[in-house]
Amino acid sequence: MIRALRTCFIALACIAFSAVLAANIWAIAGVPGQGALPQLLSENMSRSGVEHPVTAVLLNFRSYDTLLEIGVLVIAGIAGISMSKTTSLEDPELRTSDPLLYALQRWFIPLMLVLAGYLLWAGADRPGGAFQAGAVLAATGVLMRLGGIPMDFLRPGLLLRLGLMLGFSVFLLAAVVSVIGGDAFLAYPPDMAKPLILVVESVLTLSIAMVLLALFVSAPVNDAEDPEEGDPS
Amino acid sequence: MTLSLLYAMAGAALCGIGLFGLLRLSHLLRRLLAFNIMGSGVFLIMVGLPQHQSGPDPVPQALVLTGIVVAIAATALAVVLIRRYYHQSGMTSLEGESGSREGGPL
Amino acid sequence: MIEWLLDGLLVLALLATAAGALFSRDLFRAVVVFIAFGLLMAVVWVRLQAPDIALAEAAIGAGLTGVLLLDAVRHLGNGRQKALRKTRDPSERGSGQS
Amino acid sequence: MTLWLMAGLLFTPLAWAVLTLLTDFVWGRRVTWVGILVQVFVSLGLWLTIAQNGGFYYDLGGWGAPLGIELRVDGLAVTFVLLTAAVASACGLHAGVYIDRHKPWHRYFWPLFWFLWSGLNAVWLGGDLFNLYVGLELISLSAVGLVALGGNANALRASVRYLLAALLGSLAYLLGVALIYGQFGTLSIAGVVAWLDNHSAPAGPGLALALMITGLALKTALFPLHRWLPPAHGIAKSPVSALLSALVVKASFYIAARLWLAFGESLGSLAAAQMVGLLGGAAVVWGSWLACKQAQLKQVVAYSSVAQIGYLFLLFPLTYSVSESISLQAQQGITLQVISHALAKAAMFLAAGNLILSVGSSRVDALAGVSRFLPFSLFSFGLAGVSLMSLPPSGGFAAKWLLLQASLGSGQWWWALVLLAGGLLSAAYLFRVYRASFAENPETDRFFHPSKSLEIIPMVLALMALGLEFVSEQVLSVMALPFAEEGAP
Repeated sequence: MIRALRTCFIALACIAFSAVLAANIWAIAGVPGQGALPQLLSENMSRSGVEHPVTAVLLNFRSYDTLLEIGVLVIAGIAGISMSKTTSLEDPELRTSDPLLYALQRWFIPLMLVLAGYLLWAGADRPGGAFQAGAVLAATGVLMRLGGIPMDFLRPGLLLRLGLMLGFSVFLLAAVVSVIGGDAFLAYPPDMAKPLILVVESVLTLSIAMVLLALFVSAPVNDAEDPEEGDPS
Repeated sequence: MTLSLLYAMAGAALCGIGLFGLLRLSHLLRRLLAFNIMGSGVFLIMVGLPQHQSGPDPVPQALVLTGIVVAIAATALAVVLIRRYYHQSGMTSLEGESGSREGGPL
Repeated sequence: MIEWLLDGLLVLALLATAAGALFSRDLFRAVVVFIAFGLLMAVVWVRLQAPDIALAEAAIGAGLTGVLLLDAVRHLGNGRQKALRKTRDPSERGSGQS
Repeated sequence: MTLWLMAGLLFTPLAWAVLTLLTDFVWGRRVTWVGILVQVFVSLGLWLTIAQNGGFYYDLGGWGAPLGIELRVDGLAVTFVLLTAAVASACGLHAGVYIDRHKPWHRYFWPLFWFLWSGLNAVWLGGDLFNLYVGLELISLSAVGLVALGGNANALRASVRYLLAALLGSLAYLLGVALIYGQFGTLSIAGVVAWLDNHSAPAGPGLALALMITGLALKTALFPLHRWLPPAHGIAKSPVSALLSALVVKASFYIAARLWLAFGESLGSLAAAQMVGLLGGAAVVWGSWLACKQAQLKQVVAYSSVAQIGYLFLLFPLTYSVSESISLQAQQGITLQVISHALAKAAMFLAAGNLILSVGSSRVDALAGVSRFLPFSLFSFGLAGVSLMSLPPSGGFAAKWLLLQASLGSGQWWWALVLLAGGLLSAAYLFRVYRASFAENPETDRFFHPSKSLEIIPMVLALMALGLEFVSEQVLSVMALPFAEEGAP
C-alpha cells in the first residue's frame, strides 16, 4: 500500500516535472533566437581545416571537450579492465558455433570494415567521423568475438593498454605541439590543421573501437577481491 | 510550432519517463535503460530547442555527439560494475541491504 | 499535413518504446524494445537534420549499447529467474557470496 | 611564461595518466612522484603569477569565447588549483605506500588518480558550461573507478549507487545547460552574464538554474540527496576516501557556487536561496547526528563530510540580495571553509586509514586502548578535528567567524544558530572517537606501527589546516584579485 502510494507520488512528480519542462521550453521557444553562433561558425569555417561543420566544432573549435571526452572513455576502459582480474579476457562461454552467425561473419565483417573506413574518410566534408567509425569498428570486433575468433590482443597486457592510450596520447601530443611554438594549448597551426585533424581522427577511431571492445569483453569476471580495510580476512 | 519544437517537447516527456524509471525501478539494468532514455530526452531538447529558433545548428549537434560518447562510456562501465556485483552478491538491485531501507540512488 | 502526421506517429512510437523498455515485464524484451527505441531515435535525428548524430545513435546507441545490455541480460538473467538459478547452480558464483 | 605554466597545468595530469597506465604499480609510483613534483611546481608558479598580475581568460585552441572554449584563470581558480595540488599529492604519496603493491589490479590506481586530478583542474578553470559537464563526468567516472577498484560486493554496491547518483546529477545539469543554450545562444558563463547585464530578466523562469544547481547538489551530496555518499566514501581505500571527500565533492559545489554568483542575482529568488540554505543547515544537524551514531570509524568521518558540506550551502542565502561587503564576507568564509575542510578531512581520512591499519579493525570501539601506544596518527586525527570543530586557531575557525559576521550583518541570525549547533555536534562525534581511544582496555596488545611516511602525511595536512588561519589574509587577497583584462571577451 505504501509502496503503491509512493509510486503514485513519484509518477505525479515526474509528470509535473515534464510539464514544467515543456512549459519552459515553450516559453524559451517563443523568444526569437539570440544565437549569433551559427553565423560565427560559418565565418570561421575556412580557418578550421575541414569542410564539415560538426567535425570542425568537435576537433578544432571545441577540441578540449573532445580531448576530455576521450579521457572519459579511456577511464571507463581502465576501470573496466581493472574489474576483470584474469590473465586472459577470453570467455569460453561466449563462443558459439551458430551457422547463421558464421555466415553473418563471412559477409558482414569485411563490409563493416569498409563502412568504418568510409565513415572515417567522409568525416572531413560529410556526416561521419571518428566516433561513428570507431563504433562500427567496435561492433565488428564484437561480432568477431561472438563468433569465437581468438583476439589475443585483448589480454590485459601492455598491448591492450597501449591500444587504449594510443588515440588519446596522439591527440594530447597534437594539443601540446602548438605550445612549443608559443601558441595556446590545442591551437593547431592553420596550415597544419587539416593533416593534424586527419591523423588525430584515424588514431581516435582505433582507440575508440579498442576501448569499447575492451569494455565489452571485460565484463566476464572472476572472484579475486580485496578484503575491506580492517577486515581481518 | 515547428518540427524541432515538437521533438524538444518529446524530449521533455522522455526526461519525465526516464526520471520515473531511475527513481522507481529497482533492477539495476532497468535503471541503466532509464538513464539512457532520460539522456536521449536531454539530447533532443539540446538540439531541438536552438534549431527551432535559427535552423540547423552544428554546435549543439557536436555537443550531443560528445554527450552520446560520454553516455556509452558511463553505460559500459555501469554494466561491468553491475555484472561484477551480481557475480559476487547474486543480487541485481541495491535493495535488501541490511541497515538501509531505501534503494534509491540518492 | 501528412508530414506532421508521420512526425506525430514517430513521437508516439518513441514514447511508447521508451515506456515499454522500462516497464516491460521481461528484461530481455525490455532490452530489445530499447534497441528499437535507439533506432527510432536515429530516425528522429535524421528528421532534425542531424545526420552525424543519427549515424552515431544507430551505431553506438542502438548497436553497441544494445549488444552490451543483451549480453548482460543473458548473464544476469531475469529477476524472476534469479532465485531459480541460484538454487540450480550454486557453484557458479563461487566463493564471492560467502 | 604564463603560457607554459597553463600548458603544463593542463598537459601534465593527462600525460601522466598515459604514462602510468603503461607501467606497473611500483614504476607507476616513481613516475607519479615526478609528476607530483611538476604539478606542484606549475600550480605554485601559476598562483604566484596570478597573485602578481591578476587573472585572465585563456582561449583554448586560440578560439574566443562563444565559438571556442575559454578558461577563466582568476585568483579563486588558482587557489583551488593549488589546494588540489597540495591535497592530491599528499593522497598520492600516501597511496603509494598504503596500497598493496602485490595486487595486480592496483596498477590502475595511478591512471585513474591522474585523470581525477586533470578533471579537477578542468573544473576549477572551466568557463564554459558544457566543458564543465565533461569535466564533471571525468571526475565522476574516475572516482567511481577508484571506489570500485578491486572491491568486494559491498564496495561494488557503493560504487554502482555512486555512479547512478552521479549520472543523474550530471543529466540534470546538462538539461539546464541545454535550456541556457536555447535561451542565450551561448555556452560561456561570461557570455551569459554579459547578456543578462544588457537585457532585462528573460521570459523563462530560472528553471535552468534550478536544474543545474539541483543536479550539482546531488553530486555534492546536499541533504536530503546525501545517501550515496557515506557508503562510497566509507568503503573506498583511505587515500581514495580522502580524495573524494576533500576534492571531488567540492568540484560540483564550486560549479554551483560559480553559477549562483554569476546568475543568482537575476535568475534566482529569495525563496530558493533560503531553501538551499535551510537544506544546508539541516545537513549540518542531521549529518552530525548520524556521525555520532556510526559504529565504523570511516563512516563517522564520511557523515562528518555530509555535515561540513552543509555549511558550504549557506553561501546561497548569504549572498542573495545583501550588500556588497556582506556578500564578499560570505564568499570569503565559504572559500576558507572549502580549503580548511579539504585539508582537515584529507588528514582525517588518511589518519583514520593508518589507525585502521594499526588496530586491524575498522570499528570505533576497536580503538579502545590504542592511546597507550601513543599513535602519531591519533594525534593527527585530533588536530584535524580541531579545524572541523572550528576551534581557534584553525582555518575552520576563521571560516566560521567570517560566516558568523556575514549572517549577523545581513540580519539572517538563524544561520548563526546553525553554525553554533554544528560546532557543538561535531565536537560530540569527534570526542566519541577520542573517548573510545582513551578507554582502558588491557587486552589490547596487538598494535602495528605503520611506516613513518604514512604517519607524517596526515600530520602535515592537519598542520596546514590549522595554519590556514594565519595566512588567510594572503589567501583571501589573491582570491579577490580583479581581472587584468576586465570584461568578458
